[in-house]
Amino acid sequence: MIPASYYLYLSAILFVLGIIGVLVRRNLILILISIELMLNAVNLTFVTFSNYWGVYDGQVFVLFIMVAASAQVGVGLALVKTIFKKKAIVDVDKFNLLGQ
Amino acid sequence: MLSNFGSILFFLIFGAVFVCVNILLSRLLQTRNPYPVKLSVYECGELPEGNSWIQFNIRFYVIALIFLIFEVEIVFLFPWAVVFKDLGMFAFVEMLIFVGILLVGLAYVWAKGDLEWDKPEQVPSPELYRTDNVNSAVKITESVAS
Amino acid sequence: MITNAILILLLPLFAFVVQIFIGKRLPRQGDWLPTGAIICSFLLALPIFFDALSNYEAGHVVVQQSWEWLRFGNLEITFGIYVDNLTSIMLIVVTLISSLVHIYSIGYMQGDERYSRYFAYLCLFSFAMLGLVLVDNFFGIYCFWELVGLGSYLLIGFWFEKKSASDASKKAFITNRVGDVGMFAGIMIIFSTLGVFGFTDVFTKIADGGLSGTMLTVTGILIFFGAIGKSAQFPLHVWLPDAMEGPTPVSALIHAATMVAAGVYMVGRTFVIYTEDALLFIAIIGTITAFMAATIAIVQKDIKRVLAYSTISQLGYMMVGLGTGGYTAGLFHLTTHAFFKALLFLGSGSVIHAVHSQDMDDMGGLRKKMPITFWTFLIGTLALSGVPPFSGFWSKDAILASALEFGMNHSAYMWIFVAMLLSAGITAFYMFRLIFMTFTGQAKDQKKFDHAHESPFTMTLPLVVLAVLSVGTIWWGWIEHLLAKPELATYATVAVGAVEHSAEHGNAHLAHTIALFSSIAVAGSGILLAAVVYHWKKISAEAWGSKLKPVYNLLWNKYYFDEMYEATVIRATLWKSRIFAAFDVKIIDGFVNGIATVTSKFASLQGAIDRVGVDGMVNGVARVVGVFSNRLRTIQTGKIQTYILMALFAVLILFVLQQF
Amino acid sequence: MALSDIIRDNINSLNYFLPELLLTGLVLLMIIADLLLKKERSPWMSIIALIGSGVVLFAIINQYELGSRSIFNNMLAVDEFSIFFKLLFLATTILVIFLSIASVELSGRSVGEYFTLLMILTLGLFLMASATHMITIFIAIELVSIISFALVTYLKTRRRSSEAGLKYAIYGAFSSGLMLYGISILYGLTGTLNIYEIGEVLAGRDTNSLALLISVLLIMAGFGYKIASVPFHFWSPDVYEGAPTPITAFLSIGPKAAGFAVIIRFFNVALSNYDGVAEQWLALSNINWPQIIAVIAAATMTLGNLVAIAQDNVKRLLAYSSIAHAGYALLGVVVLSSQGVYATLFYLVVYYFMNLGAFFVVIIFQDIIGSEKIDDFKGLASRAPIPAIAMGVFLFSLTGLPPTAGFIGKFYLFAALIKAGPEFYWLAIVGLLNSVVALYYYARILKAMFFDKISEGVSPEPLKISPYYVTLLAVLGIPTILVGLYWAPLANLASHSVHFLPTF
Repeated sequence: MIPASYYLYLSAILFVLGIIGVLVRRNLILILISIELMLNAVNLTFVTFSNYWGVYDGQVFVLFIMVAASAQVGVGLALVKTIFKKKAIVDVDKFNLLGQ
Repeated sequence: MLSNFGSILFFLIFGAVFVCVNILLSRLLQTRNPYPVKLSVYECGELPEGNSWIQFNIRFYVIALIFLIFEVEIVFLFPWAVVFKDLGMFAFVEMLIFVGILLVGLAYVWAKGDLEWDKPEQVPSPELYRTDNVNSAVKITESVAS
Repeated sequence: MITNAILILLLPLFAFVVQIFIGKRLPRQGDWLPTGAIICSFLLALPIFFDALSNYEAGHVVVQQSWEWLRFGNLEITFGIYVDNLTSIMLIVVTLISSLVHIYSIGYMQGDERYSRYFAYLCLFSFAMLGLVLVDNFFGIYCFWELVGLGSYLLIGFWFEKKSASDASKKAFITNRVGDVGMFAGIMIIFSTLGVFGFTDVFTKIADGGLSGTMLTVTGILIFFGAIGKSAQFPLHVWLPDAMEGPTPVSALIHAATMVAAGVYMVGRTFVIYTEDALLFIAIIGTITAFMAATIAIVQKDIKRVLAYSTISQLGYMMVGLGTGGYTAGLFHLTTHAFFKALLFLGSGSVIHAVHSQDMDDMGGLRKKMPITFWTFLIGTLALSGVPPFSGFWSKDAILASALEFGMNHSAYMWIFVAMLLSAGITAFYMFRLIFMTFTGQAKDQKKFDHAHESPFTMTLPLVVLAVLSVGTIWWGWIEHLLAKPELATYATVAVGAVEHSAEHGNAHLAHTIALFSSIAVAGSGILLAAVVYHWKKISAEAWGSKLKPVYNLLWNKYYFDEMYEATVIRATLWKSRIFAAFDVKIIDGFVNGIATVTSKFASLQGAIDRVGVDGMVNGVARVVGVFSNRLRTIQTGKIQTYILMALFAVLILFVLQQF
Repeated sequence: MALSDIIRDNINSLNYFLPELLLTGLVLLMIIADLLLKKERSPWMSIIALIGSGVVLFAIINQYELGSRSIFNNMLAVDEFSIFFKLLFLATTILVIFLSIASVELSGRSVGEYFTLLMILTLGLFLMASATHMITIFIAIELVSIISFALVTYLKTRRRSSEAGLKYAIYGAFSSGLMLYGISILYGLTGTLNIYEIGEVLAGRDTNSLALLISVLLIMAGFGYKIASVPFHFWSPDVYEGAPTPITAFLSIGPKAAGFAVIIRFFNVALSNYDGVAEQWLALSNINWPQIIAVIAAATMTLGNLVAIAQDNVKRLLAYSSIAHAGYALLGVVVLSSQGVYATLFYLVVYYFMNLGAFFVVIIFQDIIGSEKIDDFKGLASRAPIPAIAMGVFLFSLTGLPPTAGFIGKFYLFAALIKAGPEFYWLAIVGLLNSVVALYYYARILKAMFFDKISEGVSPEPLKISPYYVTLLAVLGIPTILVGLYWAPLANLASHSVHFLPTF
């Protein structure tokens, strides 16, 4: 049996990779993907703990996270689309009309 | 005896070695004779035209988004379906309402015309084509023709 | 009755609100609205007053009702109305004088460009004062206390285009604040130890020993600080003469019925909390004030300034009355003084209105031109000088008797009585100096004299009414009952000290007789001296002035109080602010920009020091905040990834912080 | 529990869930109505929304009679606490609908979806107020977030609007990722997702305090994002500036108050023990979370106020000011007493009036003069006295000067803080200093409006303010003053609403 901690390590690594992706990527689509990576890391943790404690609410939570994530990404992509349609940029650094 | 991870490691190593050996073999055995047409992108015999990074029709995105939203709701339907027998009438009605709400959403999308294809075509902005790849592709075509 | 009490308070408030917003659009610029409101208040106050009058045993409470205002946990603050004898007479004084001032102002302020706003302020001021006398707790009195301060600020600085006026208003406000700090601290002590604000609750708890000894003395003195500021007692009296910059009716209102009376009223209201030591403190402050202000008044040339210093002096009298245990005497004087001082101010306003000058050197011989003004003014002067049978005589006599009795019981403090007696003589002297210089003799400035005329009806009517009220006989027989000292026996522990003052009744009768005759004597000699110097000109004032040059200078410069404050308080503040500003600029910029820029900043630092004025401190802080603000806003780059990075970093900091 | 019991509980719960069900029905009705009403600028959508809100209002008030209960197998709680918040949210929604009708900014767009989205957002807020399970908390927060993204970008043609929305979406998704990770760690520590059970487990067992700290910090990222507290506030100035102003007003109140509801419920139930005698909670021994929130509160107030000083755009200035106000309201959470919670609730109501009012005045001026810059507000008092005076009242209240409601609100907060003992005196001092700083920038707006001369080239003639605007201003302005003078009823409501399940 693979110990639960291994899954946790993996999920922590995935989570950190996701964070790094959000921070260093310049392409909006890739940032959204990185966030998905973070959420999937969370899913992994939930499933692991759910298994560990032998209760299922963790898995139920995963289902909800999946749905919410897709909704979030849906709105995010729609926004990217609106902006891209007006001006063909996907580079986040260009989005600085607002600030200070 | 190998532990669970040991076997995975074994497969990983085996797979890696297999791929490497094959690539190495082809390297050793191949003959090299590159010319432009051979290097050009293969598009089912058609002449390659423009950059692959062009803007797809906006409809693709809309459809994709709508698909994404509706598809993901299946995660609720699936667990319900598994224990449907035990849950009885209440859960059935609940799920009917849930699907009903989704249908209202679908109807909304439909009525708003976001599932239609026959809308005026979006004209992709010309600068998207003006890339080096386009030029090189044109050159390749010319060289093939000559 | 309760309805009356509430309406008395709300009518002026209502009038103020309406007047300030739409006053200008009303017919006659709305002057009738505040005037009508305050007259209605007066009429409503009458039944209350008669109720008090018809059962005037001590401690009679006409109306007392309170409502829950704020509940916090088990702490409950109520807000209510409390009308006893003292309040009822104060209501009459305030509403009556305020009504008269309103009426008088219709004539006086005619044609001013902010005519309607003036009435709004006047009304606000009256509202604040009425609230002050009606409210039933310390917290409320403090609120209205501040509101009175605000009203005075607005009114004194009413002609704010004049720099002197706006300076005076600021001075009044700031000086008052100094006193208020003490008062606030006192109230907080009461609240923190006793947990209640209501007067009756506080008094009962103090009687039960909830607060006693030195702490109670300190509390009393702190609360008295508020009165020092508001009633212009030494050493915070400096604002009052400057407050003459406001329109004259305002001076009358401030000096007679509202602002300065507030301090005395409060001491009267909270009389039972003062211990013997606190009362002694009050008496000493009062004596110093009374004597000092009276001497300054001798040399003033500005008619309103003479009256201003006489106000300070008389307020000192009231404090002495209260401080020496003469509760009735002090408050009686407050009442009579309110009327005759209002009369004098309005009279002087009438004179100023006629000759367009406040300098007595421009006046003279006005008696024939303005007979009504003269006769009423004379009555006021006689009252103030303490000539029988005018009202001032009775009340001042009572104070002198109280002081003498105190001195007999505590011979170390006999000087209080002597100083008061002397001041009474001086008062008579300077008041008649004023009369002689203004109304009799030859006109000194012929052009102005020719121009002078009797004032319109709206201005003379209040004068006549006030003059009638300044005749002493109408006060006979009831005032001492109405203003009978609170039953100190019920407040056993506190009262020990206070009762002692008047315990030995043996002296009382004797003191009264001595005081009666000596006060008549000094008043007479004062008047006589004034007549000799200024009417018959047997003695040259100028000659004596130059002979006693140092004394004259001292008095002319008002004991150098302003200069002293200038040299100490204001200078010190300035100096401190410079240091702070220097510190701020240096440290912050050094921190932010690093050592490389220190040299260049040093130059601008020196420039900054030069530029620092009175506002240095404020500006310094504002600048530092501004620098911070500008630095901080740059973290809002508009770039989403920077935001996320910073948020993560901050979480990390929180995490590290928690590890310690 | 047997399956049948669970199902029976769900069925029984429906009665208690009536306001939310009605709201859901209303949303569906509006979606359909939007399809049927062909005319784009039809006022019917707003009318339906308002009528629906009225019906929901009755349903909420009716909940007071039903009594407190935990519903759907402890997923949600119906108690005085949640009812209070629901009332607040519904009031916000109703007023924002009125503001939106008036707004010129939104007039170019089809409003059907707008109002529908607004009602969905309200549903999300309702769920946030009553959620007692990590799943419901998460879903409610996501529902609110996602709808907010859409509403912020509602002005598609304005690039600032879509840019703000995109930032909001990325930041939101990111912080909900952090929050979820925190929840998952907490789940790992306790083995349950129900906040009562989490509380019991944490109180009964000695858990790894380092893991607990990490999880609480990460969860706080999600909650802090909702209330826009430092350091999770970065989105808010940009979003507030870019969004249509009615939405800005909504975001600065609704989700913020909902965030407070969640924070109070989560921290007081899951991470503390209740001491019924002292009406006080005790933080768990192995995590000093009041300290964390105290630091966050202090930082939030200070940063919000300091940065506000440097702003030239009134909307942005108000954005920073609302950050600062979140800091003030957090003061009540820090002290862990029912008095603190009560002060926070009171403050939120007060904040509702004054903040909505201030934003509404901005809407008015923005519609008429087309600008949100302080410089363009110069001399407006003489051109439009009524909104200017109302603005004065709101800004006075925001500063916390008597006799306005803001003063009373702050008074309660500071009183609760002082009463909690010397541990938090420093926080009270920081708060008071901040109030002084706040005076400075609020006064800037007032100075521009009342004392500055009208700029060159701007005509000084009076602006026409429609009676509709004046009525709305009165609706917001009168309570701001009235509560400042007589707050006993509101205070009673707030103190009544401190009770939440099941600790009481």
